[in-house]
Order: sequence, then structure tokens, then C-alpha cells
Amino acid sequence: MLAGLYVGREVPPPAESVDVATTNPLSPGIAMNTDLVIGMAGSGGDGIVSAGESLLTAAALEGYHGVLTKSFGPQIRGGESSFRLRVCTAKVLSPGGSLDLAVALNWEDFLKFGAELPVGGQTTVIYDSNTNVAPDRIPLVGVTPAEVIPVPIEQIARETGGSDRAKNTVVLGLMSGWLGIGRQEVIAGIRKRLAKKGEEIIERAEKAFHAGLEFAEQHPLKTDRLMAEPSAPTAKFVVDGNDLCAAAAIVAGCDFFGGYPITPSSEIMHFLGREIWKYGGTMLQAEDEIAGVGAVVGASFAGKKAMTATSGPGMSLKTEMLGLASIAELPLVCVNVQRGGPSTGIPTKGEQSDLFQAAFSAHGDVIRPVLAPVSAEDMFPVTIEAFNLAEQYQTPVIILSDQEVGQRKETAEPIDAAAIRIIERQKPTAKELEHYVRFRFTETGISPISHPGMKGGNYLASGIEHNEHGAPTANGEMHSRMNDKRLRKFDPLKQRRDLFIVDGHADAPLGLISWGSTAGIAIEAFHLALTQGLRVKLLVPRLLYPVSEQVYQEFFASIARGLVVEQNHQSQLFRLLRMFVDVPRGIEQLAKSGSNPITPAEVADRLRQISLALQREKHQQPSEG
Amino acid sequence: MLAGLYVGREVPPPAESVDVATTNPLSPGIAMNTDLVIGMAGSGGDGIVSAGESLLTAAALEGYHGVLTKSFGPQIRGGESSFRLRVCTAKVLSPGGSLDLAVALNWEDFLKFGAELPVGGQTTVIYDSNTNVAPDRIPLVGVTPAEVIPVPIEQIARETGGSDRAKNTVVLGLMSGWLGIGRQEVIAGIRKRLAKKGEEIIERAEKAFHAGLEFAEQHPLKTDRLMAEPSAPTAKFVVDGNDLCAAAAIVAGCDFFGGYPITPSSEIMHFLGREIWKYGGTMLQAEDEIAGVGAVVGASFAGKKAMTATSGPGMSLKTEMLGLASIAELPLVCVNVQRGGPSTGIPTKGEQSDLFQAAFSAHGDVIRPVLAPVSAEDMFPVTIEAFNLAEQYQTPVIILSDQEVGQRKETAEPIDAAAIRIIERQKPTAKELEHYVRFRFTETGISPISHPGMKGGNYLASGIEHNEHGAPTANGEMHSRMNDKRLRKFDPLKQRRDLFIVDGHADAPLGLISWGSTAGIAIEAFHLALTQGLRVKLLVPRLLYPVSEQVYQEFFASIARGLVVEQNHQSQLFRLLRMFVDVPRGIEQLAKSGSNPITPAEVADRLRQISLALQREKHQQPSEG
Amino acid sequence: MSTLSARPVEDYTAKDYKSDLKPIWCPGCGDFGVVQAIYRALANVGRPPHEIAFISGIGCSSRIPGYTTAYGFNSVHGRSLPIAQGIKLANPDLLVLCAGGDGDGFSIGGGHVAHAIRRNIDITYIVMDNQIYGLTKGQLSPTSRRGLATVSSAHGAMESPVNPLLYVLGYGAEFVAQGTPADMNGLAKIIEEGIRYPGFAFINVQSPCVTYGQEDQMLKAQKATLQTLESLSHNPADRLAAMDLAQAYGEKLYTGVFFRHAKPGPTFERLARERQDAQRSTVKSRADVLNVFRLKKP
Amino acid sequence: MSTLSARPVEDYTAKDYKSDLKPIWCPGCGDFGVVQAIYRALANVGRPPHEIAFISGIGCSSRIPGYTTAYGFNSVHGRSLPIAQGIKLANPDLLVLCAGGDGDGFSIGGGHVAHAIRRNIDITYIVMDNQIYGLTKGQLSPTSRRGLATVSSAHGAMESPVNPLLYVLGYGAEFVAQGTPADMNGLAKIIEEGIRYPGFAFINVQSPCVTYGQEDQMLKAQKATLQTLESLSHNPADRLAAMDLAQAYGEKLYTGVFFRHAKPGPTFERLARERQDAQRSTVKSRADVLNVFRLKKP
Ligand SMILES: Cc1ncc(C[n+]2csc(CCOP(=O)(O)OP(=O)(O)O)c2C)c(N)n1
Ligand SMILES: Cc1ncc(C[n+]2csc(CCOP(=O)(O)OP(=O)(O)O)c2C)c(N)n1
Ligand code: SF4
Ligand code: SF4
Ligand SMILES: [Mg+2]
Ligand SMILES: [Mg+2]
Repeated sequence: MLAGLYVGREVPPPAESVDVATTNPLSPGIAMNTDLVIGMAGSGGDGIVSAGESLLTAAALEGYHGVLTKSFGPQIRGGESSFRLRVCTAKVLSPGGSLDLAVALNWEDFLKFGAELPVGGQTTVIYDSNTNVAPDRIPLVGVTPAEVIPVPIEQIARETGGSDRAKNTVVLGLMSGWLGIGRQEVIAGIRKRLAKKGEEIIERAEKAFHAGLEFAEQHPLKTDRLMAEPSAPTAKFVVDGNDLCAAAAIVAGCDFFGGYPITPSSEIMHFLGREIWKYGGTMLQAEDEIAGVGAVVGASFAGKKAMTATSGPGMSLKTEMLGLASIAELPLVCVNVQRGGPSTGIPTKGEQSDLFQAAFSAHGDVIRPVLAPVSAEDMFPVTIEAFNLAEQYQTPVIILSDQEVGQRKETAEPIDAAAIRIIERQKPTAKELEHYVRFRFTETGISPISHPGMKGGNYLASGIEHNEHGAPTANGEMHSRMNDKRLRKFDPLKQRRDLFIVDGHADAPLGLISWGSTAGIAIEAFHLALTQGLRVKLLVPRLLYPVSEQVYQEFFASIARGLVVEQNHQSQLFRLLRMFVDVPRGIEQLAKSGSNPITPAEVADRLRQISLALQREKHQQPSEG
Repeated sequence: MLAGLYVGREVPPPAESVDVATTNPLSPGIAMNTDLVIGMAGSGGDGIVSAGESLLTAAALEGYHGVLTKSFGPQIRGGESSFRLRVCTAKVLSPGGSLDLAVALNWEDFLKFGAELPVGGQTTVIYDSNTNVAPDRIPLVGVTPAEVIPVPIEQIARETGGSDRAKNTVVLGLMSGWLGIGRQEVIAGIRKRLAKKGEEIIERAEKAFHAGLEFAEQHPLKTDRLMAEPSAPTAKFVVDGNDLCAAAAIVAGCDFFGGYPITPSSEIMHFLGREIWKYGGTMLQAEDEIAGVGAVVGASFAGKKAMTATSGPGMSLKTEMLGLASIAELPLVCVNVQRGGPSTGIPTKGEQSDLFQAAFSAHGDVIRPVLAPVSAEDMFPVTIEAFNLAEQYQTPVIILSDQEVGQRKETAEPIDAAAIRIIERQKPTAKELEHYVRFRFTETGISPISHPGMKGGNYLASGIEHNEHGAPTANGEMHSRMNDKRLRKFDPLKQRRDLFIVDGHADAPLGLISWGSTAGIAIEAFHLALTQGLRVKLLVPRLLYPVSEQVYQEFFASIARGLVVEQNHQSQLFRLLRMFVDVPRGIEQLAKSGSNPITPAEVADRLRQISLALQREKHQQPSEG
Repeated sequence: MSTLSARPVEDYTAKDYKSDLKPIWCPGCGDFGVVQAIYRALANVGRPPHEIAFISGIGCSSRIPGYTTAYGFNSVHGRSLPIAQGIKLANPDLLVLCAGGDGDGFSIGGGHVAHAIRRNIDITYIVMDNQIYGLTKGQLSPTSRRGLATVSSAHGAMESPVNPLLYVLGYGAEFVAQGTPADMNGLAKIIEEGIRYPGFAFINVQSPCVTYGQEDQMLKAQKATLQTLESLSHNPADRLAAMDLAQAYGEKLYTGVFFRHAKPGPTFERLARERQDAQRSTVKSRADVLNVFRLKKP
Repeated sequence: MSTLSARPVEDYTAKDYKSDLKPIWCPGCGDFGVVQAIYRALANVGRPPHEIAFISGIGCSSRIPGYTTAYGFNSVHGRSLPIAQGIKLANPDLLVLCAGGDGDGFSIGGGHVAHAIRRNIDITYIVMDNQIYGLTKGQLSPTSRRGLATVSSAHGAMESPVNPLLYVLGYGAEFVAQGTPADMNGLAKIIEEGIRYPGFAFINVQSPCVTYGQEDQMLKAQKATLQTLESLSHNPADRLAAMDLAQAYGEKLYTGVFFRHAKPGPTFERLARERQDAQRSTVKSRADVLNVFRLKKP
């Protein structure tokens, strides 16, 4: 069973907080915020991301939930840089919609992020007054923010921190003041980070922070941005998807990683390059992706759990080896942290456009499971599950993550590794080793697998079609039986209901489906729609392929209309489902190419429209009787 | 328009001859055959294939139609070897069903081919009496052939030809005698082939041939196998799919081929390695498949028409480069002569299991056209079309051939290259070159393309997402627009009706769909079914992807039940269609893994069953009114 | 380079080869110097930009074609050489340049180098060797020194570096040189020589990565340590001597021409042209290719 | 080979390593001799078959693992080395053999050789070099001589052949040898030496293809021309001398050990084990890896 948060119907309660204010318990009458989105942009040297991380850590320490996404220009150094931080008193699953607070260290860089940092009528805009722009002249066309506040950020930084490199610390002070978060924690964090740099530097940083804080206190906001207390403050983890994937691999028993660097997946390799040795494992930075997955195939043949990770171009190169692993029936996990495609595409931005490839890139008749995590936190159970499926079914398993999930930082519930169930590959018994037959036709299609070092288990693995003993064959009937064995063995996997998040009224006529990094958005939209009174139900597959016909058929049974939400151009999940399931005609698609934001509000709107159309349709139907 | 034989409704008339005997005009009362299938097997050194080729050539010279397929064991030399030759008085499209005449030089090798050389109750079995098996003891279980004739083939060969290497010549004599084909032609062929070996050798061969002929005349068959005169004897070509593909490429204007050897595609490279220089082109045997297609991408960028060819494993390796060609919008043709998969699979036998890969192997949102020829002869128009589509749409185009089509020899109508329409890529005009914008957003999505050497056309090609000028961008909106451009440009292609073979009554309730090498079988089955009175219609797409929704919708409009026939395990075309078209529920699948024969009779049977079920269903429905 | 354009050489200056795209390299990156040297070399050679095809893979260094006015192709990681060969064979009249990083050329692309060289296709291949993966933010490259700690080798590299100079000499390259933007004149000169060499030319450039590189690889350090091969009176016609000097890669910084074959061998494209010329007369039109399928009475 | 099994050496004979699969090579193929030599070498080394992993790519020669009783892996074309490295790193106690053809190793697989060597993973890599593509029926291989006409080069090869011996020496291989089934004793001996060498060992075998090869490559011709390096009193510790002799590849048939490093360097797997041993003490259970995500009050 998939260990994790959102199994079966256990969907977290609606984030009631979304865009809804509560009252300040201290000074009743003043609304306090439960859910805020902050966006900040500047140039690469401005320490934007580290500011975002400080804020998230501080909030997490106080018991808040949060999601931090980062976005950069193509430059390695000196280009534009930004973060988006959503802080919430309850669990959040997406980076949210428009910004509540926007911070522009300079306008040129801020504008480069376009729709990624959306400013709306409810936004408070803060900018460095050194940009010499009047508050009513800020270069945002077509919007009138709630409030626009120039702050002499650079000036304060120079005066207190001694250099403009303290600008991010000043902003931390401002945020801390206006949000009421992390006074102690930010300072403590700064101290820790700068410990080696000496007391003088620390002192300056503290000064800069306090100056920001002071400015905030002296300039209260028109729209109050004080955060309410977190609902149930517990100890938190702060995770990012790539790191957590690597850590989960270690917990799952992974002893070998082979791969080749590629954005936005490299952190998985970096993490394992630091950590895997401690657990007796080995990390190999190979000469290319083919060699990386080749070494993984080898390690698996040698009896070890093994993984590789890459992004689109690397996936394309790994195609042949993945096919080999399928026919040789060797377990392995392959993570694709998707980015904008095709080809080199947009390396630094997420997209969900490699689903077709994940399912169908191999030549020949092949099934290999494809899983997708819905959040960074979800990377843990999904990675564990990927290893379990790989070992159980003796197959490559693909994890379809993406830049969004892979590189974002999130608060997460503490993980209890002991609660995880780990599956090991089925090895031949002593008796079976007496007359070992590697590819024996069994009822399940799964045959016990030996490995070098195991006496009596000697066999020939190959990419050539083979008989039960592994001997090459060109016989059509044997080929047919082996294909059948290799495909049929996945039948039980299609029965696994715990790999789906299902929520809502069983007989709702309106359906919402999404996957991977957009699933969080859809889940929030689902709860929004529920609060708006829509009769909607939700389906989020974490198992994308093979397609579990039954799960979808049951889901669709009551559905007249609905929406599939995904971050690609061709509605790839929607198309994939149609291959195996009778998808109701009323299902529409909300599909956007990568780095074009999809927001919960937008999805909920679309659902509302669909629901209205459905009602109109019903009324037009002649009444019965 | 696709130049070729089976365009639109121009399907050849039913091969009335199938399994139907006509009367001998010379001796009325004796039935003469219009359609015979001969199979022969022996060991590699026996010259099996050259015997088959001699017979086909002789038959073709007399105006018969024929299809010759070859099948071998995995050995390079000395292994088992076989041919199947179908000779017909009218056009044939498939290798046919059970054998009429089976020739076993030895039983061990014959049996290795199993279902590929099917012996039935109507078969005349000839075997070498040196195998010391009594005619009622031949090792074929579960069948009683019409007649079993031991012939001292080896003995005759030694006595007349002077060595057992003349066995195949003796068999040619036997066939010539029993079928009444090619007395002159076979001898003439032998003479030509052995011209250099001297008069003595030629004389011995002639003796061996005549000894066979004599034996046949002295031992008339119970079931007469004399062939009737061909219906309309015209000059013929004898083609095989791979060679014809290469030749068509030259006719289409291909100036560059880059590739890497792989069975069963290598003949394309061999042909071009011999011929392309004559037409000013270059053939590069690259170090691997990636380099092969890489060089093709380069040649295309340089303004030339270019092609690569491979089989499954090579396709997997070319994935990344094909994605590059898609986003850089560079024309190229990539031939996949499919074999049994996955992985190395069965290199020497055909399969149609790379369709999913052809359509979906690239990462990111990509469409690239996929075409499939229905016969060796069809390789000509399909290859021409592939180049035309590549140049017109600035895209890689995949031709899905397979071992069956690629390596079989067929009689074909003489090809008139002058009747072919060749499409050239749209180049910028002098005016456009003044301010050239490579990826300009145009109405069609197709932008004129320059190449090095063209003054003013200088631009940056890349696999990175780019703006209209080719400059790299990470902007989401630009990405979305470019994706749209690259996908939308194929809309007109989906309107091309001439890329489909459609036949039968427009309102037939029974549908038959097939593609590629199995299409010939399906077409024959379709005509069989018609003669049996079934109300059936036929659809054979030569454009497999993108899926032309409209063509299918129209076809399906009248359909209640039907059958999709293909040579793979997962019913890949059936699944692919479901993605884009509402496939009626009554459509069944006849799908077999590679090298498990599908015969016209079997398909027709299945259609009959489906039709019966349909009728039962209708009768069960309560009558109206 | 097979043919020089008709246009007189003096018509071109370095800026004719500079495009409008603003380089997004880090300030101080060695690649700025490399592209400058290329502009100068191209100006000296004097081919018009539209007769030049400039191909690269992926990496910081591989952005370079976009900063020139030539026809550029910023392709995929490690595959610049196959693409460049296809271009040159399709149109031997073009001047074909190829460039990329140490990872692009000797890790993922390492399998293509030997074959480009043994075919001897007239391409000038410039590797910007910074001993690191710049674009992907600082992982080990194949030329990184043993023991180097990077994001991908937290505990130090456990493999020996490749030796690009020795490799290509072993592959039989006829022109092998090394340069650095620390000596701009020298660099521009060897690039020009490489372009003028009538066959495959390999140029390794020690182009520092100021963001992820090591102190001793920076231009300043290079200036202090570099030794020109001329100053060592190395005879570039001596292949074994070149190999001997190449062994010092990673320890000594030699610049200049390691090897220039005294008698350039035939290029693949020249042999191809000869073959085409010899064969062309046997046919009249493309349709003739169909004759092989025609059945003739024996 | 890192550890010898406890079982005494004399327990094994060549036939313990011979499987029941009947080779489907052409009668007379050189590969028959190679597999015999491997049986003999393995028997001398004396590791039990189940502690041996034998990996190959695709080709006639790559069928060889199936003819032994070891754990075999007849993988995909050109990728035996990456797979073998994964196996050895996953379980350094195994004896890992790797084999394949000239095309498998130096054309499609050519990009992997240098990296296996610079990592110095203890694998013995045997290339059956027949200067042709056997399995695919006679195309040019990377070691085919210039001008050779084959099915894929009707008008003759236009490229120079690769030189496997010189390449691997350039890559820094510590053990480089050449053998031929024309001298079975010599061949068995160098394979045994290669296996016993504690690091990556490369063995080129001149294994004739009787179906598509040239007359002068057949065993008979080889017997007449081969010269043992011993007879030339070559010092296998001398790398430059080895390179010099290796230059004659394709012209002279030298057999024996070209190079054996006097002081074997550390293998990757040894360094990895040291690293594991050093780091292991810092953690108690796999769950400890999650500690990095734990927030602690600063
Ligand atoms: C197939 C593929 N694998 C990996 C990558 C990621 N990637 C891009 S550039 C690069 C290496 C960069 O190093 P180098 O070639 O030395 O160039 P530099 O940036 O140092 O100039 C990598 C691993 C990719 N784009 N494509
Ligand atoms: C990816 C891939 N490309 C091509 C092939 C076809 N193929 C199989 S073996 C081979 C080359 C055989 O030559 P070599 O490696 O020298 O081995 P030999 O048969 O001569 O022993 C080729 C091209 C393949 N199986 N897979
Ligand atoms: S990361 Fe290094 S190589 Fe890349 S642009 Fe910056 S300095 Fe240059
Ligand atoms: S084709 Fe050549 S290499 Fe292959 S088995 Fe036959 S003789 Fe050996
Ligand atoms: Mg680099
Ligand atoms: Mg070979």
C-alpha cells in the first residue's frame, strides 16, 4: 500500500482558509490572514532565494505550512531571480494564485516573470524607491494594486547592513513586521548562517533586519497582512521534491544510483553523492544518460535496488535501456523531473508533457508503471512505492515529477520511516535453485529472480526474446507467450485503488481530474468548488500507467461533465485515458504549456461554468412522466 | 497526393482466384490453379532462397504475380532457411495462408518454421526420400496432407548435377513440371547466374533441372497444380521493400543518407551506398544511430533532403534527435523496418509493435507524421509521400515498414517516376530575406526556411524554445504559441483522404481495419468476405499519425461491429484510434505478436462470426412498430 | 575549408561576425574571450557569415553560435559533431565550425570524436575546456582533476580526468592545438590556423569558469603559467613529440599548435566528390535508379 | 579480481564453464577458439561460475556469455561496459567479464571505453576484433581497413580504421594485450592474466570471421604472420614503447601483453568501499537520511 498522506479518500480537509480572513484574537475586529502569497524578484546577486528560504523556515518553525517555489532566468549568475512563498495556517498543496504581497527589488527583473508573479487588485506592492518610479506609475499594465509602497530598501541596506548585499535582509525585516512572522527565527537563522563570518557581519545583518522591521511597524498596511496563528502547530519537516526523492530511495533500500546531470533533476544525484555512501551504496556520475541507466540495469542484475534520474532529453536517451530492463525483467526506478519540451525546451521550468513518452517510448509491446507525486512531500511515498513496484513486478518504474515539484520547498509532516512497508524482489527458494528456470511461466507472470553470487541461479539475461530458461529464441509462439507473461503480470497493479486520490460525493455529476504538480491546484479548486456548492468529485491518479480501467469507470459512472487539468499542450492524460476507458463526452480539458500558471481559482471558475452548462442542459431536457 | 495503387476507393478487384480453381482451357475438365502457395525449407547451404527467387523471376517473366517471403534461423551460415512463394494469375497482396505445395529438404529444418510454413489437408507434401521416413510417417502432427510424395532429391542431384548442391535445382525442375511454369525462364536464369563458372557447370545444372522436370512429369499429382494463364500478362518489376524504399528516396530527391546497420533495415543503406553517389548524394555509415540521424539533421539544416533507416533498437536511440528535428522544424525521413520487440527482440522477424513509439517517443508536446506501406510495392509511393510531407511541414516523418514488407520480394507494376509529384520545402523569397524571421508566426504555422549559403537567411536553429527569430526564450507565453504553431501546422494533413484506402458499401454495418504488412491480408480477407456475402467495409490508413478524426468518424458512422487486425500484442492501432475517435464498442481486435501468421481465411472467418453475432443481436432486439 | 569566397578578405572585420544577442554568460567568463577570438579569426579568413555554419551542443560554451552572425545551430548535448558532419557532407562549400564544452565533447559526446577524426571531415572543433559543468551549475566534468569536490562529488572525484589532447592525437587528428583567452592573440591565431587547415582541426581552449572553476584555472593564473609551444621550439610536424607534450595536460599549460600534419590526407568530402563525379555519368535522371527492378528476359 | 573464492583452484576444469547451449556461430568462426580460451582461463583462475558475471552487447561475438555457465548478460549493442560497471560496483566481489565485437566496442560503444578505463573498475574486457560486422552480415566495422568493399561500402571505405590498442593506451588503461585463437595457449594465458590484473584489463582478440572476413585475417594467415611481443623482448612496463608497437595495428600482428602497469592504481570500487567504510559510522539506520529535513530551532 502506498504510504502517504492522500490515500483513498483521506484527502485533507478543505483549506477553509483560502482567501478567507479570520479575526484577530488579540484585537478583535481586525481581520487576520490565514493564507498569504508573497512574491519577490530581483537580480541573481540579490539573495532572493535565500530570503525566501529564511522566511519559509521561520514560518515552519512557528508551525505554519508553506510552499516555496523558485524561478530563475537562464543565466547562471547575475540574471533575474524570484521566489513565491505561500504561508498558510493549514496544509497547502499549491503555490496559490495572485500575490498578496509583491516585492520588486527592481522592475526589469520583476517583469521578466510575467504571469509567474501575478499582481492583482488585492495585491500590496512593495518596491525599492531607488527605481525612481512614482507609486502610481509602476510598470504594471492593466492592474491597480490594493496598495503600492515604495521603500528605500537599498538605502536602508547600505546605511544599516553596510552594503546593498543586505537588501534581502531588509526585506526579511519588512515581511516579518507586516506578517508578524519569525522575528526570533529569522534572526536566529541569520546568526547561524553567518556564524563563521564573525560578529561584526552578524551585527550588521541584525541591524538591517531591524531597520526593515521598524519601517514596517511605522508604515502599517492598508490591507492588514498579519498572519493568524497556525491551526495545529506541530513539528514540521521542510523538504524539497528532489532531495526527498533521493532520501526516500535510501529508505527504500536503494544501493546504487547512476546518472548524468541535467536540470531540473540534478539535486537527486547531488544528494545521493553526499549521502548514499553512508548506507553502503554507490553513486556513479556516468559519461551520459545511456551509461547511467546502463549501470543501473547492471546493478539491478547484480541484485541491488537501483535508480537513475533525469529530465526529458535524458529520458529520450534512456529509451533503449528501459526497453532492455522490461524484457530482461529487471527492477529499476527512473525519475523524470520534467521540464518544458520538446528537446532542450525550457530547462528551468516545469511541464507535464512527458506522459506519452513515459508510457510509450519503448519499441515493442511493453508496459511499465508510471507514477506521479502530487507535491514535494508526496515524493516520499511515491518513491517508496516506485521501488516496491519495481521489485515486485521486476520492471522499470518511471516517476514523473517536474521542476515545480522537484525544486520547490514545502513544509511537511514529520515522516515516520518505520511505518513504511518495503517490498523485496522474490528470490528463488533453495528448492527452486535446484532446477532454476529464470523466466518460468507462473500464474502471476512473475518468476523468482536470482542474481550473480547465488549458487544454482546462473542464467542468461538478455534483450533477445528468450524461452523460460533464458535461451534465445525466434519462435513466434514463445514470443507470444512471453509477451503475454510480461504484460499480464501488471493486472493486479490495475486493481490498486490506494494509488488514487478520490474525493467528493460518489454520485456527483461533475468530475475533476488532475495529476502531478497540477493536482495540488486541482485539489484546492475542488474544495473551493465544494464551498461554492458545486456537486463535484475529484480523481487524482498517482498511478498513471497502466491505466486502471475500473477505477475510472467507477468514477465516471455518475459523471456527465467534467474537467481534466494538466500542464501540457496536448491534454496528454485526457488522451491516455481515452485509450482504455470510455471517457464521458462532457469532459473538457484545461491544458496549458509549461510555465503558464494554472490557479485554483481559475480551475474552480471553469468548474462553475461547466456546472452551469450542465444545469442549463438539464432544464432543457423535456421532463419525464 | 499519394501516387500509388490503392488510393481512395481504387482498391484492386477481388482476387477472385483465391482458393478457387478455374478450368484448364487445353484439357477441359481438368481444373487449373490461379493461386498457389509453395513453401520450402532446408539448411542454409541448400540455396533455398535462390531457388525461390528463380521461381518468382520465372513466373514474373511469364506475367504472373507473386510474393516471396524469406525466413531464416538466427545463424549467419548453415542454419535453417526457408521461403514461401505465392504465385497468382492476378494481383496478390499477402503471402497467403496454408501451403499448396510444401517441400522439405530435411524435416528438422522444416519443422523449425512451425506456423510459418503451415501444412493443411489440401497440401501436397514433397520431401527428400533420403530422410528415410515413410510417407505415412512424416513428422507433422495432427494433419493429413492431401498427398505425400518422397522424391530422391539428393540422389538425383548427385547423379545429374554432380553434387548435393544441385538439390535446389532439382526442386526447381519439380516445381516447373508440376506447376507448368518457367521451363525456359528458369534454365535461362540458371545460365545467366552461372555464366562465369563455365559450360560444364551450366550443363550439370541443366541436367539436374531436367531430371526434376522429368520426375514431375512421370509422377503427376493427385491434386493437379498446373497454373492457369495469368489474367493480363504485362511487363513486371520485381521489387523488395527495402530496396524500393531506397530507390524512391533517390527519386524523391534525397541527397543524404546517414545510418547504422541493423536487421532488417540494412538493405536500405546498402542500396544507397551503391547508388546515391550517381545522383550527387552521399551515404554515411555512422558510428551509431544517434550520429546517423544527427548527420541527417545536419544535412537537412544545410538544405538537403535526407533520410535515415533503422529498426526498433535504433529508433529508441534516435528519439532525442527526432525531438530536436521537431522543435527546430527540420524535414527528414526516418524509416523503421520493424522487427519483433521489445529490445533486441527477434531481429529477423517482422512485427507491428512500434506504433506507440513512432507516435509518442519524443518528450514534450510533439506531433510527427507516421506512414505505413501496405506492401513492398507500396514502399514507393509511401516513401515519396514521406519526403513530401517532411519538406512541406518541416518535420521528421516516420515510415513504419516491417521485416515482412521490407525484405519480401514482389512482382509490381512498372513504376512511372515521371508521374510522381515532388514537393520542395518553402524557401524565403528575396523580399522575405531582407528581414528574415525564421520561425515567423504564419497562418499555416509553416514558416519559410533558409539554409546556410543563403544570404540574409542567417538564423540560429536550436532545440531550446525560441522566439520567432530563433533567439532562446524561457517565456511561457512564447512557449505556448510556439507549441501551438508546431502542432497546428498538421491540421491540413488530417484532411488528406488520399492517404487512406477505403472500400466497400458506405452503409455496411461491419468494419475491417488494418495497416502495414497485415493490410494486404486484411484486403484479401475483405474480398473473401464480400464473396461470402458479408456487408463489410474496409479502412486501411497509410497515415497512422496524426489520427484523422474525420476519416474514421465517417467510416464508423454506419458501423456496429468490426475488427482491427494487426501484428502486435497490445492492439496498438486500435488503442491509438480510441485516443482521438469514438470507436464503436463492437469493434474487436485480432492482434498477434510477431511471426505468428495471420491469414486471409482466418480474418474472413472472424468477420463471419462477428457478422453472425450482429445478426443474432438484431433479431433479439424487439421489433419496432 | 575547401573554397574561399570570391569576396576580398579585407572586406570583413570582427564585428561583422558579432550578432545582436547579448551573451548571458557570467561576467568574467572565459567564453567571452573565445567568441572574440573567433570573430577575429573569421574576419581574417574572410568568409561571409552566410557561408559559415556554426554548430554546438548544450552548455554555457555551446551558446556561442548565437553570438555570431553565422548560420548557427545550438543543438543537443554532445551531438554537435554528427550534425556538423552532416552539414559539411551535404554542402562541402560551407565553412563549418563546431564548438562546445568539455562535458559536451568528452563525456556525452566522447563517442563521436574519434569517428569525425578518422573520416577527416574538414571541420574546426573548438572545445571550451573549463574542467567543470557550467550550465548545470558545477558538477564534475570529464576533465576535472582527481579528488575535486563539487556538487556532484561532495567527497571528491574518484576517477582520473580524460586528456583531450592525447585522445585526439591517438585518434589520428591532423591538426591539434591548445589556446586560452589569457592570450587573445595566440588564441585568435590558432583558431584561424585551424579553420585554414584542410581537414579536421581540434582546438582545446582553457576557458575558465569564473563561477564554478578553481583559482588556478583563472585567466590571471593562466597568464602566469602558460608556455607557448613555440617558446619550447616544438616541431608541430612531430606527432610523437606532440603526444609526449600532450601527456602533461592538466599539469602544464602549453599553448599553440601541438601537431599539424605535414601532408594533409584526403578529406571524406573530397573522396565523396570524386566518387560522385566518377559515378554520375552512369545515369541520366533520378528515375534511372528504378532500372534495377526491371525484369529483362534473360 | 578482488577476492578469490575459498574453493581450491584445482577443483575446476574448462568444462565446468561450458554451458549446454550449442553455439550458432558459422563453422570455423574464430569465436569458437575465444570461448575455449576463456573456459581455460577461468578454470585456471578457479572462481565458481556463479560468482562470475559475463556481460556482452550484441553481435556474433556477443553471444559468448550464453556459452558459459557464468551468470550471463547478452545486453544491447554497444552497452556492455556501462552494465558491467554497474554490476561490479554493486557487488565488487564478483569476477566481471565483458566481451563483444569491434563494432560493439569501438563504434556504437566507443564512447564508454575511455570512462571505464579512467574509473579503473576491475573488469576484463575482451574484444573479438574481426574487422567486420558479422551478425548483420558483413558491413564495414570501425576496424575495417581503408578501401574495403563490403555490402555497406560497395565502392570502398573512405575512412581510416580505429586503432583499439592505441586508443586504450591513450585512455590510460593499465593492462592492454592482444591475442588470437591462432595461438590458443597464448590467448588463454593473456585472458587469465587480464582477469588476474587488479584493475581494468583490455584484450583485443584477432578472431577471424570466416564468412565475411578477408583471406589475410584467417587463422592460417595469422599463424604465419604473428609475432609474440615476448619474442621482440618488449618490456610491458614501458607505456611509450607499447604505444609505439600499437601504432602497427592493422599492419603487424603482435600478440601478448603490450602494457601492464608496474604499480596498479586504485580501483573505483576500492575507493568506493573506503568511502563507505569511512562514512558508515555516521548513521545508524536508513531512516537517518531523513534528518536533513528536520527543522531544529536555530
Ligand atoms: C541529453 C542531455 N543531458 C544532459 C543535459 C544537461 N546538460 C546541459 S549542459 C551540460 C554540461 C555542461 O558542461 P560542459 O559541456 O562542460 O559545458 P559548459 O557549460 O561547462 O560550458 C549538461 C550535463 C542536457 N541538456 N541534455
Ligand atoms: C542499437 C542497435 N543498433 C544496431 C544493431 C544491429 N547490430 C547488431 S550486432 C551489430 C554489429 C556487429 O558487429 P560487431 O560488433 O563487430 O560483432 P560481430 O558480429 O562482428 O562479432 C549491429 C550493427 C543492434 N542490434 N542494436
Ligand atoms: S557558469 Fe561558468 S562557464 Fe557558465 S557562463 Fe558562468 S562562468 Fe561561464
Ligand atoms: S558471421 Fe563471421 S563472426 Fe559471425 S559467426 Fe559467422 S564467422 Fe563468426
Ligand atoms: Mg565545461
Ligand atoms: Mg566484428
